[in-house]
Amino acid sequence: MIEFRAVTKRFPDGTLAVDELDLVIPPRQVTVFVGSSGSGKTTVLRMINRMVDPTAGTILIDGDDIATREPVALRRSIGYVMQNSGLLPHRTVVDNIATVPFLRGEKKKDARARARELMTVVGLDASLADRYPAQLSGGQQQRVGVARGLAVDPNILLMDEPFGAVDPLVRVELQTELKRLQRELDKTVVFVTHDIDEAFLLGDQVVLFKPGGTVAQRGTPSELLEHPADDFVAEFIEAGRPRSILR
Amino acid sequence: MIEFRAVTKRFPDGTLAVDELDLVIPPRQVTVFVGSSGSGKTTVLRMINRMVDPTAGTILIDGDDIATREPVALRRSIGYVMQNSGLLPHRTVVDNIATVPFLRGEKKKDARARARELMTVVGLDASLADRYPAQLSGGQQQRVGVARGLAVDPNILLMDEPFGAVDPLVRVELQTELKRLQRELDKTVVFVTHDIDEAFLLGDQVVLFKPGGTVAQRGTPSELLEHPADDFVAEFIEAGRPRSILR
Amino acid sequence: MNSYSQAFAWLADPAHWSGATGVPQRLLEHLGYTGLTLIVAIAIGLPVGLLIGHTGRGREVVVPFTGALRALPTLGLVILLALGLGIGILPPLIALVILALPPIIAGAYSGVESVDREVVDAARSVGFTGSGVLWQVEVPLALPLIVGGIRSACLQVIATWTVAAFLPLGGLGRFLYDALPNEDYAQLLAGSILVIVLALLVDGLFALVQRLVTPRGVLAGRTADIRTKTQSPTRKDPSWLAPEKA
Amino acid sequence: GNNGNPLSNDSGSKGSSGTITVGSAAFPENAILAYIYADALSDAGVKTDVKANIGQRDRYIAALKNDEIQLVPEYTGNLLQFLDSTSKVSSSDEVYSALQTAVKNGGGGKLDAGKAEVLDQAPGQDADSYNVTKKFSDDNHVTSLADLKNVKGELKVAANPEFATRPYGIPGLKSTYGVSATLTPINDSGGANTLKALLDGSVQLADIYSSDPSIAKNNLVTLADPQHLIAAQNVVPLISSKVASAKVKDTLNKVSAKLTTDQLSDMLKKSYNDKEASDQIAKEWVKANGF
Amino acid sequence: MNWVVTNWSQVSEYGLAHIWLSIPPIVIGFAISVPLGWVANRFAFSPGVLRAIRPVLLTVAGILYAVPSLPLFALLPSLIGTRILDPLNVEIALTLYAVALMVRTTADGLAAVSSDVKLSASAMGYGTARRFFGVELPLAGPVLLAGLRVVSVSTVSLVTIGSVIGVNSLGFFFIDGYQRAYLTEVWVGIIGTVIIALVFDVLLVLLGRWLMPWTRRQRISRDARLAAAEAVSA
Ligand SMILES: Nc1ncnc2c1ncn2[C@@H]1O[C@H](COP(=O)(O)OP(=O)(O)OP(=O)(O)O)[C@@H](O)[C@H]1O
Ligand SMILES: Nc1ncnc2c1ncn2[C@@H]1O[C@H](COP(=O)(O)OP(=O)(O)OP(=O)(O)O)[C@@H](O)[C@H]1O
Ligand SMILES: [Mg+2]
Ligand SMILES: [Mg+2]
Repeated sequence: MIEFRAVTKRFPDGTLAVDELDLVIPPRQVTVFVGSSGSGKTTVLRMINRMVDPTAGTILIDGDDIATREPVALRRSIGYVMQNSGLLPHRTVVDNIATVPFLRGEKKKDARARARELMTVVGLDASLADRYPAQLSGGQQQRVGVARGLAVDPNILLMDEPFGAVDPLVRVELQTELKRLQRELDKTVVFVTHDIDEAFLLGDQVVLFKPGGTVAQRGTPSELLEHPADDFVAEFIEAGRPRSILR
Repeated sequence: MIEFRAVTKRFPDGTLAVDELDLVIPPRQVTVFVGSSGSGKTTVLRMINRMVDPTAGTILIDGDDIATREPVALRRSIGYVMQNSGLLPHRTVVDNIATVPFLRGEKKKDARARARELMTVVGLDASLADRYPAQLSGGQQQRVGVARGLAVDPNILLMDEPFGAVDPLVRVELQTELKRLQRELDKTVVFVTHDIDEAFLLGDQVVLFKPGGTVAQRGTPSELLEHPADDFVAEFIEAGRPRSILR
Repeated sequence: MNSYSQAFAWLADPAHWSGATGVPQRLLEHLGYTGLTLIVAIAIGLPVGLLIGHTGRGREVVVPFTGALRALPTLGLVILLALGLGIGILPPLIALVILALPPIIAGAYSGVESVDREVVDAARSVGFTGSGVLWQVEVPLALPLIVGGIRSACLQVIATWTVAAFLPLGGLGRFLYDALPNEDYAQLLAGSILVIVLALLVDGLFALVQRLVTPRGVLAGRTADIRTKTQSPTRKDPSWLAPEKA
Repeated sequence: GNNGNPLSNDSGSKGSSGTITVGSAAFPENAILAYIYADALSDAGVKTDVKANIGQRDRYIAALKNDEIQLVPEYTGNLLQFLDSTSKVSSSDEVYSALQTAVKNGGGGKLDAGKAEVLDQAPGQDADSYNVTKKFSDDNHVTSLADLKNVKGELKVAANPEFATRPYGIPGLKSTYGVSATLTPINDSGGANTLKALLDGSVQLADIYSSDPSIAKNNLVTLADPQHLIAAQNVVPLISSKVASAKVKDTLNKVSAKLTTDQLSDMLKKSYNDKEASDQIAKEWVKANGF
Repeated sequence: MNWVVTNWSQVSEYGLAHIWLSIPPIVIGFAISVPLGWVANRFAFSPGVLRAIRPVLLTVAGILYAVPSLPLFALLPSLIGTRILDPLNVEIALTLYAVALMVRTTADGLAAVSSDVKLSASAMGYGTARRFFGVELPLAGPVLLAGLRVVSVSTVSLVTIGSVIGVNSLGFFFIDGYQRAYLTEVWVGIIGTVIIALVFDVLLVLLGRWLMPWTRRQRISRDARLAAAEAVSA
């Protein structure tokens, strides 16, 4: 369980990105952060692995204050997947997946073997192992990113708009794959998106952020859909609906 | 009316981008090209203003073969709006809008006055006139792009994923605005997108491209929706639908 | 250190500030030589660089060629030309033009190439002609890099004209060459200081010009901070931006 | 102490490990002589090493003082002027004995007193000389420096830049002969461009070494020097005393004995006309003269 | 040609001297520039005076580059107490020029490394030092290489000026050839210098391919291209 207690983040330039946030992220579920641009989703996500430290408030993982944890070690224990995959362009696919095991000082051979297994798990062909990221399609790169996030078998997986930059068809495929993976692996996943449809599709719990770094509403997809807390929530959900005759 | 007759485009590197395309784009309507990445939508669009010349086949505008038209003059008579707006970063908003009138040698003063009018038409505040593109939000930049496309009062307006890069909320706003504009101005609009929902929302006619540069189906939105020509069309439309409980 | 005070004493001596061998005269000569070299080098290098940048052609030939030009030792070139053409301004002028060409050409072509292809493509789409694209879009946006190339050429030319005083020429190098065999370290240092100060002033001037020619709209777009912002999805395949024809 | 003169740097003398480093000035004749000294010495079983092309006198003398080189071929008159600018003597023997004293005394600090010496001087001379074209000589009736007074119009001398301040240069011309001239500095020690400047009329006088074959080749007139403005310039080895063992002295004295002006001229012809490398010319000479 | 054959011992001696004189400035200059370039960027966004480090460093580098080489060679003994005939004078001066050229390139190259990649490296648990050597330095590699090639070529060509003060290289043939009015000899010096420069260049390119296998198969980013462009227009 991840818990935010009265967490505030003000950047040095004065931007108030997160304002007195109280939030509980239940374990072994997918929690999706959704909201428009600049509403603080990424900032909140990054506070979990201490890429950003809060200005005030505490964040607890399984009851321990993470401010006491060494950031580098903490990060190595949490999977992180981002938009545009953030792969290291100068390493091959296997070596990218095995990055964190390498960092932890595991034997190269073992780490690579496990990386190859993970490629199968995320649905990547073994023949791609020795390619460089630039030689893969966008969808394949994202899969590598996910595999890398899973490489150390973390309890927590943070995903920041992981499918934001891929084709709609590929996106559907990746979403389906993620749902399957989650059923198998049963991790605590925090997923950021600004697509309300994706949020409702993937999330056990959805947290809708308002500009200014506050939570507009939090709940299961059906709670949000049936009982929007205010006009903002209703409007945001409305914008995500198809407006064509598809509806 | 724009007419494609057996148009083929093979790029120097051998890529076959468009294959024997026959297509009629009716006047004073919005025709939307939709399809996945690399299916040749942009290439077909750019053949209309001779940014790309076909390898074989003819393209007619109102019955005249455009191969006989001088490309630069042709382009100045056709509005063009693209993703990321393609504004000139070193010119102010008014001057960007007045680019083509300037090129045509109109008086600076008149062109600027007209540019200011157009700013109102596309819903831009007059106070933004002397800003540079980099000082605008993405949505505002797109509006400037549209205004520039309209500056010479063209009969034809080509739009290549003009709203692809903006926030969902802003996107809705721009789409609504475009519908309003089209009702007012009554141009021949060719609009490219890879979002099927946007296609169905805006298009009087939708052309669905298949990878390899052929047309999978062409028709009104309801025709496509109710009578998909084949599995590809059905699947493509399906992928565009919300898969969450929103449906 | 003592040599510095001697050098400043040398500089303070009014006798060194007048006449045909005085500082002002030498300074003017030096500026004249430098200006002449730059004008010739710009007249040759700029069109070549702009053309390569604009058309994307000829790069394979010209880039290695300018690399080879850089390898030519200026001293050797000056001597070679002096032996061939005799003393006079021509040998060092040619040698220094050769020295100045690579940065000017590189500044021009890389400046033009650095202009966002999407902007160039958009300009063509709305009906700019080829030369319209070059002069109204590419050159204004490339100007900071173009001036940057000229700036570093100028620095090298100012510093290297001193070497050319190997020949019977004026310029600040005279102070150095005349000082070396005469053990006049005050003058040697003073001469060096003059060259450095001149180079700095000119460099500062260029920095200013570079700032002035940077389009305001480009300056406005620069952000100082690396944000956490994730970019909105953009197109992944910009291959169609490759100019089909120039 | 380092009183601001970069060349008076006397940081730590490198105890010479038995190798004698021969330096040379930056003109071919001097380099040839340096190689001759080195070759003759190594034939006599002394380890040698050559640092050619060091620069002008101030640099290699400083290097000698600094123990970076131990031996250098010199010219009596110019070296004396350098060490003692007040000296007025000009005949060969007077110059040589004055030079011995000057070197012993350290030449006003330019050398360390008692640490260096000159060995026997060679009969061969190679002095700076003022040259004019035959035509100029005929037109203006000039055969001697004294005649220059009567020449109308500007007089320009092509020479190395140091000519502007040396006593045998522009200042000496004025004080000894009352002739005002200006310098056109050309850094080739009387080489091709100096000659070219003289021949194409951009200067009227050129300082060219008397042994330079180009004087004869171009029919130049070397002006006489009745007032002995230019002192005798016999070739002489300047050496650090600590390496000047009996064997070394003996060998170098034998070399000097054979170095006549004609020999120097011959060697320069090989250099200037046949473009042989200095070390090559030296090797041939050493072999031919049986060392 | 004949002359080269008969004087081969001299040509090869000075050629080798040229090579040995050129290598240390290139290598040491590079080694010094990398930490300086890092420092320049490290504090680029810091508050207060630290922010000035980058412009100050780059300006000082600019000043260094404006110092003419000849007097620098001659004055170094008095400035740092080296011996007069010591090749070290030339080496130090050329190293300074190398640093002057290279610092800006390194700073630009490191700054051009995609912030996405740096961020994801941190997110996975790279520490600062490890991230620098494992991610930033290799990814700035192509830009550094472009800068290093310019440094290499200009160092090889500047070494010749040492001959004016008796630190001999192929530049000796310029002085000697000048005094003897012998064009062939000057040509030999020039061509020799160019050959050495080109060989160094080829070696650097090969070294780059070997060390950065990934660059063979992909385009470099726009930022990196820009930084490389700045490097070559120096
Ligand atoms: N390093 C920073 N310094 C200053 N302000 C920052 C920084 N990072 C983020 N911000 C600001 O904090 C606010 C929240 O940013 P954040 O990136 O968390 O939003 P987001 O919801 O992830 O947006 P997006 O959907 O665009 O990714 C924004 O206003 C942003 O500009
Ligand atoms: N200049 C070019 N040279 C070579 N191939 C090209 C060029 N431009 C486009 N192509 C190729 O032609 C095909 C069609 O490209 P096009 O840009 O028209 O597709 P699109 O449908 O617009 O894709 P997207 O949705 O990504 O914009 C692609 O395979 C593309 O790689
Ligand atoms: Mg974000
Ligand atoms: Mg497209």
